[in-house]
Amino acid sequence: MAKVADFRAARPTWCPGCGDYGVLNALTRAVVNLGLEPEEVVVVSGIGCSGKISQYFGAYGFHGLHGRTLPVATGVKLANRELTVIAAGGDGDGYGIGLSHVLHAIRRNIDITYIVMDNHIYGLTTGQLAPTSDKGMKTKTSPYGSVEEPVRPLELALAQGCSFVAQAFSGEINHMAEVFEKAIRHKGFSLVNVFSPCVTFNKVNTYDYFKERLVNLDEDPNYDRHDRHAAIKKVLETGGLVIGVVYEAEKPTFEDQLPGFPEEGLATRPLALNEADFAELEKQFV
Amino acid sequence: MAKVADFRAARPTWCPGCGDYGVLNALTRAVVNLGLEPEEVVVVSGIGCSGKISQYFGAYGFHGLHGRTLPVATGVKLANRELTVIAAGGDGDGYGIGLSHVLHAIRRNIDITYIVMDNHIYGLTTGQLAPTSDKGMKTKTSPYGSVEEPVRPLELALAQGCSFVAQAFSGEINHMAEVFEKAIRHKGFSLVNVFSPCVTFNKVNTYDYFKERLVNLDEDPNYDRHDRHAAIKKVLETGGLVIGVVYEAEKPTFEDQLPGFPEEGLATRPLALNEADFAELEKQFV
Amino acid sequence: MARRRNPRARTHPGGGPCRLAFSIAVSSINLCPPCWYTGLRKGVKVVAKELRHAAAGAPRTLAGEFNWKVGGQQGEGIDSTGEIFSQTLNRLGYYVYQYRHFMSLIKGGHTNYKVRAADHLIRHHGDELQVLVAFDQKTIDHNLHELVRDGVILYDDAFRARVPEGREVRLYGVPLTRIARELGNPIMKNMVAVGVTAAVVGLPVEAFRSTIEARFGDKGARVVELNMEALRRGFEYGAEHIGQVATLPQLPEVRRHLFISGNEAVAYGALAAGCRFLAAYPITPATEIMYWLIKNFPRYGGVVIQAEDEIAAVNMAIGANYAGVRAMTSTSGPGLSLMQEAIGLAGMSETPLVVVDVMRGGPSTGLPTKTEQSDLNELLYGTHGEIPRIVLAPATVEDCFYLTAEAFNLAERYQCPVYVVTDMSLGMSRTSIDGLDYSRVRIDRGSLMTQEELDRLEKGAYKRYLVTESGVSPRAIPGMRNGRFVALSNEHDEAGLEEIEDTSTREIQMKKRMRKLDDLDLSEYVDYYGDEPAENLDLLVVGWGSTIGRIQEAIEMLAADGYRVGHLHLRALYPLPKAKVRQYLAAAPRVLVVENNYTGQLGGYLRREVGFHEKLEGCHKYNGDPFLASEIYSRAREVLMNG
Amino acid sequence: MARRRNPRARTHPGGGPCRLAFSIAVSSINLCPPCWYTGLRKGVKVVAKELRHAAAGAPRTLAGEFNWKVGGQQGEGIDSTGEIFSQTLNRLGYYVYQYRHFMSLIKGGHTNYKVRAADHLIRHHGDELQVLVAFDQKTIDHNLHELVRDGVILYDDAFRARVPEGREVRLYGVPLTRIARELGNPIMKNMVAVGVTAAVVGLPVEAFRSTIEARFGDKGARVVELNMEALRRGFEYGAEHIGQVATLPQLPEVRRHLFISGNEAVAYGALAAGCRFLAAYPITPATEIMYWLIKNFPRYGGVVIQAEDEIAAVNMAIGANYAGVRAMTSTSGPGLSLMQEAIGLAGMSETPLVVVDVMRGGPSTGLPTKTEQSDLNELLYGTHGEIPRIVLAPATVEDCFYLTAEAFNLAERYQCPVYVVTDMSLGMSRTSIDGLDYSRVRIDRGSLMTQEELDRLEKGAYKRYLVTESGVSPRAIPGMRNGRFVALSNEHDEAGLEEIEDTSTREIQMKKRMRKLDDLDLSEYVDYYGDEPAENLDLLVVGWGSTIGRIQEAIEMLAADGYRVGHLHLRALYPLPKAKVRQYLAAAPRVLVVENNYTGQLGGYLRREVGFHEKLEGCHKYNGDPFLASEIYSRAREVLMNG
Ligand SMILES: Cc1ncc(C[n+]2csc(CCOP(=O)(O)OP(=O)(O)O)c2C)c(N)n1
Ligand SMILES: Cc1ncc(C[n+]2csc(CCOP(=O)(O)OP(=O)(O)O)c2C)c(N)n1
Ligand code: SF4
Ligand code: SF4
Ligand SMILES: [Mg+2]
Ligand SMILES: [Mg+2]
Repeated sequence: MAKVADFRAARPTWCPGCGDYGVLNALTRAVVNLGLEPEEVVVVSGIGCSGKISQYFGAYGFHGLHGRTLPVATGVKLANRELTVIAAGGDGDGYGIGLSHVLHAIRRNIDITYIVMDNHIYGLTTGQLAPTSDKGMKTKTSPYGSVEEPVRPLELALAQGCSFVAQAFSGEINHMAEVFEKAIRHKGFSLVNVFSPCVTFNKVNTYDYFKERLVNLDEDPNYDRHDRHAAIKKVLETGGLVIGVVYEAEKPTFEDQLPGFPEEGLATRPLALNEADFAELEKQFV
Repeated sequence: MAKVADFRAARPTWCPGCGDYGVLNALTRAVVNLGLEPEEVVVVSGIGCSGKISQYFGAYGFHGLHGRTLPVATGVKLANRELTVIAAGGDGDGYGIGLSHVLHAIRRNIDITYIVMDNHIYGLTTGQLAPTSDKGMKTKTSPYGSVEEPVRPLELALAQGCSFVAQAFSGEINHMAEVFEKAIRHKGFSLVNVFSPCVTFNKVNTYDYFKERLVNLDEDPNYDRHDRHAAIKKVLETGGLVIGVVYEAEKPTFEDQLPGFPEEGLATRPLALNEADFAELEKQFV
Repeated sequence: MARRRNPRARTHPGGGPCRLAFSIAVSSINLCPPCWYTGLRKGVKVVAKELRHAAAGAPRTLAGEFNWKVGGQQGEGIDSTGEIFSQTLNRLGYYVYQYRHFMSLIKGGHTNYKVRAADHLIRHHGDELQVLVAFDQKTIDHNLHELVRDGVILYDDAFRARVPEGREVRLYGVPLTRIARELGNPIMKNMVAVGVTAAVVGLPVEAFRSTIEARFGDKGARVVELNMEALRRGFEYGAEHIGQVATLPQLPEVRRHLFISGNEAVAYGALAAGCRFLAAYPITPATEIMYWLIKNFPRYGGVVIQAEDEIAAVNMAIGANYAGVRAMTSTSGPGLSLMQEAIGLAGMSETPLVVVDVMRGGPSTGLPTKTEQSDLNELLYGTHGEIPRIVLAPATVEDCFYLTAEAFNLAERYQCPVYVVTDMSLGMSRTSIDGLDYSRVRIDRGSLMTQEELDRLEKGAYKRYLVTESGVSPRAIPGMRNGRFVALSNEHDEAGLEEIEDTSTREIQMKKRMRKLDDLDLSEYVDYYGDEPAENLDLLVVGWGSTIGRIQEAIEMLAADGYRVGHLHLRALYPLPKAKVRQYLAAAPRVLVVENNYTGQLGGYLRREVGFHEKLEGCHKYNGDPFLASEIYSRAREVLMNG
Repeated sequence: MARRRNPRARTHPGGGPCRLAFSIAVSSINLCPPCWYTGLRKGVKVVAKELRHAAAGAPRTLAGEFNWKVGGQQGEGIDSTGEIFSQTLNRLGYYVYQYRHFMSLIKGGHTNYKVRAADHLIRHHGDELQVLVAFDQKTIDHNLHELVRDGVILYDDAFRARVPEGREVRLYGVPLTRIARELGNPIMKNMVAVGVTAAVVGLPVEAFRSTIEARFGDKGARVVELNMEALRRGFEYGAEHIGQVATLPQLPEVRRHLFISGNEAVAYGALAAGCRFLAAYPITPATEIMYWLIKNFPRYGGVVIQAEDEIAAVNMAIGANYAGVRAMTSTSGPGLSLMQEAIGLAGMSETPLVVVDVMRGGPSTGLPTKTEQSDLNELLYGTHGEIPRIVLAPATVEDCFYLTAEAFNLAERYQCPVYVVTDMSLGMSRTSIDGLDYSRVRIDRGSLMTQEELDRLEKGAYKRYLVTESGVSPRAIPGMRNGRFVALSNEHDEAGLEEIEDTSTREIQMKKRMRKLDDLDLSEYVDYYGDEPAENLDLLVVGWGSTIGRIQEAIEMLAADGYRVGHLHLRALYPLPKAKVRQYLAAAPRVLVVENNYTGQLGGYLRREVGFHEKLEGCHKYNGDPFLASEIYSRAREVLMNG
């Protein structure tokens, strides 16, 4: 059984205090708790400070293009269903350039866990407006305060029927590790939006900002996370400032419903066709 | 005052009975009722049978790329705020390749009316699965029935706080014309999803299919279309099979909030800088 | 690929207004469309500079083939008419080539379906027409120029057919719709037309049964019989009122042919190569590749995923390749342009990737249902920065099968993007071929680490981007113990574990990636067709992709005029086999580069790679239709005359 | 652009291990990195084939300039240190060129900020270094090779500085952090370092006041004074413990300079040209263009919109241009690749479009913060199908202003996409220039319909794509009466009202679009710098974009060795002024094409367009750093020797 140390990799270049350290830490704990071995896990990441996580997490990694995290992760999972596929990226990567891919991945419900390190800012490009930045947020590209409404990840995911919607906070690493574990264990597409403060460029949505506001649904006994409508209502009431599992539903995965799609990974199957196969296939053209 | 005949243009090549004729008809009536002149209107369209509407509607037109209807329309409106800008395209154009642009346009709330001719199929490419196709729908690319959940336009628009959300049906042209009129009159981003049956490739979601199921909210006296939560609830209850104005809210438009953004169209302003301007600007570099 | 000399000379492709609307854009002088080509082919009077070679040989008349076309409005069943006739001719043993002309709309407009049947292998839809079946006047107006002098027009007498004065044509009005109505459904008019055709060419109705059963069998015997009845009614009418007015060629010895399109052959080749993953977005003219794999993958465990757009599709294919499956995407021009960033990702992360581009008329949305060879520049030079890439260009449906299969080997051997580029005319035209040699399909997965090799390494010692002499590094597949690596879109070092930016590592890795192709010699994909060595030629014609059949038929016409013309056809475009190409271009006195585009993209590329700036003349067509042999012939004559 | 001969010869850019890590990828032989360049410049012993020209002239030492660099971890205020020092030097009247070396991360790693100040106009960050301010050991290790033999290192004595044996260096530990702590904030160490620098070069502290006030003024007088105090403390320490160890060059006569970067000049030129719309997505190294227009547009009614991605951005710009506003988008490689489909839309719909590409190290995500000239292929050949396009390549910050302004005229005159391509080194480096001649900024909106002209036309008679001799059709702007048209991405006819697919219309419109550029002669953007006509040269160096300064300084070094070397610089790349380029390439005996990429993209393009395959040699650098003059000099010497 792998231990936390087995998942150690390159030293992160994140700023000291960056929320992404917490995500790396919690993800490592979650996979260890689930008894996963490094070679069974693939972390597909986008471009941003957040996107560097595939280099710092001791599993197979794919550091792809800005916004294309989920299409690559989709290909990996369909190629080898035996892999545990984690997609991870920033709020710009996911809800800006990659927003369409998120919603279409939700529609397919492929068994992938998607972690968004939502710091409400573009960190790596040094502080521009992000899709999740609060309206009125002053940044290098919105010096007079932004005029756009922020993207609402939880509401969109619930609207599109995402089968596992959760939120976590880098300031509560233990809870985040539990949420990650549930998300990975969930069969189907899991979205975990993580409030992961950028201590360098976002002086508004700080650790304290979230500490003062977040409500932990996992500690609310009469919150039914299987009722989509109740979930939507809760998110509206709290303005989305919740952590814990917001909604969870059993839904068949894409790969389970595909006609003729084998249980074992495609990558491990024989490739060549034999004479009989060719003879059969040729009939279509005669 | 322009008449319907003033908006006549090239003869449509749509199949006889196609729902898009109704959309063209209703849109013409709406602009005439609003007293708009042909030169004051621009129809920006995407690629699909639906996307040909810019050729058949007698105003300025822009027949752009598949999925990029709203970015072009955004540029047109910001260039000349005095134009009435209508974006129009299909369900593949809008909710497939163009889904991210729809949600980001909603966030900006630019004064554009976006009409989606939703026929739940890819018509022009002769019958592949569309993002709105019902789950289990048999098409040329889903011969065993699709396994993906359909995109839910109304729920997504409401989740993202769209300031005007409505639906219409090509089988009720008068009502559709009224909805279009309200949408165009609404100051901000208006989404009108139109059930516009494809009689050639979609034998499931036909005129009859919708006639039997649609509920007209405009005829429901105690439906409050200013309550977003009530709207979400109604859409969930009806599975989205409603027509009429689903939700409406007064929200400041992008162009109204932009610092220094002039009332009159940019296109009509002088371009050249004078000596004093250059002297002032140069100071930054000394 | 021995080609029987064509005994019957070719008759002029069409009298009447000179409709040979193609351009001769010569890099030097800009000739107007070839109005100078006025006379009828037989006694052709070429109003051009004095011919150096007298027009020797018998007048060219078409021998050993029959050309038929049905036309009408889209949505009226024109395609099924053509498919039934062509499939039947193929089953009977003829070599058939079919070409669909259609518009970017669903109902109305004009569409036609050409069927050429011959006693020998053909790779061209044919310059001319013996029998035209017209369901409306537009079909006559649009296709009359192709009809041979005393050609036959069978028209549905539901409309009054008009033919220009003085045009020698045998015109027969046939009550196609009336007969169809009697059978209960006007759409049956198509099957009636096939019946009439059978009569005029002397084919028995029963010859069609197997095709009808294959097509309508699953809809029940009643439907099969209804269609057979429509055939019979048409046949009877034809036999009674028209009689046999055209003759099919002799049946070839080898009668069992595969009747397969470029798109189907690409998909079949991919399956044969062990590809088990296609991610794609529908786009004309590439969508058939999706259909074929959707139909055939399930038996072999493969998966087709319809992505939300082309950027998602190509990134899904990259993810699947990274995870060890042979994966591809297929698209046309607009999708190719959307994929350029991801092509760079495959190049930098050294992840295998096969991308099929079925070219169509550009630019932008352009001519969605028409053919063109105008994506070469983007295939060769697309994406920012520099990466190794391979570009294969099948010329025939057999190539579509073999080259697609080989593309998967090359992608894994060189761990880079491999393009397979065809076009609408090759992709969507079914051709009868003698068969496919499945023994030629090898599976070579290139440099893969085995679990044993990884187990022997120290923990964490595996280097994904190991700097080797060849530049190719052994690849671990996710799931293998001790094979951890991060596929990186940023610059990186040998270990492949994190972004590295220092200058010397950058140089080492850049050289490593770029030298991977140094040992790849694709000269076997450059073929010379000619009885004489290049230096003895009057002219060398150079082409790539779908023009191969048109060029070969034009060369036959030129040979009949006494010219010695050779043909160099490029099936691989990058890395260009420079030595072999240079050898032929240097030897030949004149060179004509034939390509379906405006700017002469292959001509420009050859100038860049091997020179011969002055020697290379262009024969360019860019109006959306495939080349006719006579168009290449005319341009070649002009180049020959300018000496 | 007369350049004063440089009295002091150039000292070797650095002893110790030969760090001149650049490659000499000669198309023929593949030399290893120039280890042969071993000796110190003064008594240089070039271990290469015998020099044909003896090294005549005084040993090259740097005259009339001072080179300073500050380095440390990112996020420690290194940039502000450099900015304050460079801005002050510019204000004092020196010609300054600053270059930022930074990594694709936020905190840590290594970053440095080079400031070169001279008594003459300079367009290169300089091969060498006199004073290095090091906040950590990494800064010494990374930059020592640049330090002249008896160069000065001021290091923060918070760490123990190590310098390799036998390396003649004047090393001074300075309590930068300690002094800063005394002032209450360790980050003040940067200002203290500037103070020490002032002392060692003999600059009074008050010289910095105007810069400090400009920078911190809005934060209140207290902050200004705190910074001045830090300067003073540093100055006092420097004066007392080190004294003046370097001298600034004489002040030039013309002292009022603009200190402006390529990105700022591009944005400024756009505003000057009447551009009032920028849609863009943040990407290094292009984001400053957004910042400058966000800051300056509001006064002139312009709008900047941060799009959700680059595809949205370029389509927004197309929509705004269509609606009559001069609109642009700006990006780097990854965004350029995402925009290729939309480039085709602008070409086919004949909608003006200006796209700025600030190139960075590729491929794929590549080297986000480094410089390269490796997007030329995609700029010239990107998008499927064929369209007219224009590619301008500013070489200097003045060009960035003038050529961007002209790009808007060209986009509206030719109604097609116009690229303005710079790179990270030109875009993000501020340079002192004497000024800008605003009278050169013309606004020519090309062929626009007026309302009067439209009123004179019959109702609906306006033809957006009217076939004219020039190929350019007068453009109506939405909002104008009787000007209705549909901008179409499909093929269309003159009227511009609907999709048209027939072959003859297609040909006419294709020729119309493609002949638009026939009358565009960009030869004024090809400049020859040389005292001799090309035929008398020993060597012609050809370059484009940001290499202009490096090439000119290398040529001075070669001239000092007695070689006659000319310089052809291309500021326009498409349509290529072939006649002018051919004239120089033909005349010169040897040609060296200098470019920051691996495959020699300009070299390949020149071979394609004008030939000279054998004559063109390459000087390629692709490790992420801009060229040093000595690297071009060494490669040139080698080509001269192989003569
Ligand atoms: C196609 C493309 N566009 C833009 C960029 C530049 N870029 C790099 S990171 C980034 C945004 C990062 O923000 P986010 O995704 O929120 O991640 P964070 O840095 O905040 O963790 C951008 C725009 C890119 N690499 N590729
Ligand atoms: C980038 C790109 N991908 C694919 C296509 C091919 N294509 C044309 S129309 C269409 C879909 C049409 O469906 P929809 O948007 O629903 O419009 P409809 O025809 O149903 O009205 C597609 C995929 C294209 N033109 N461009
Ligand atoms: S800039 Fe922000 S997001 Fe990036 S590493 Fe630093 S704290 Fe984290
Ligand atoms: S195919 Fe469908 S959507 Fe297209 S025109 Fe015909 S009915 Fe309308
Ligand atoms: Mg972020
Ligand atoms: Mg549709």
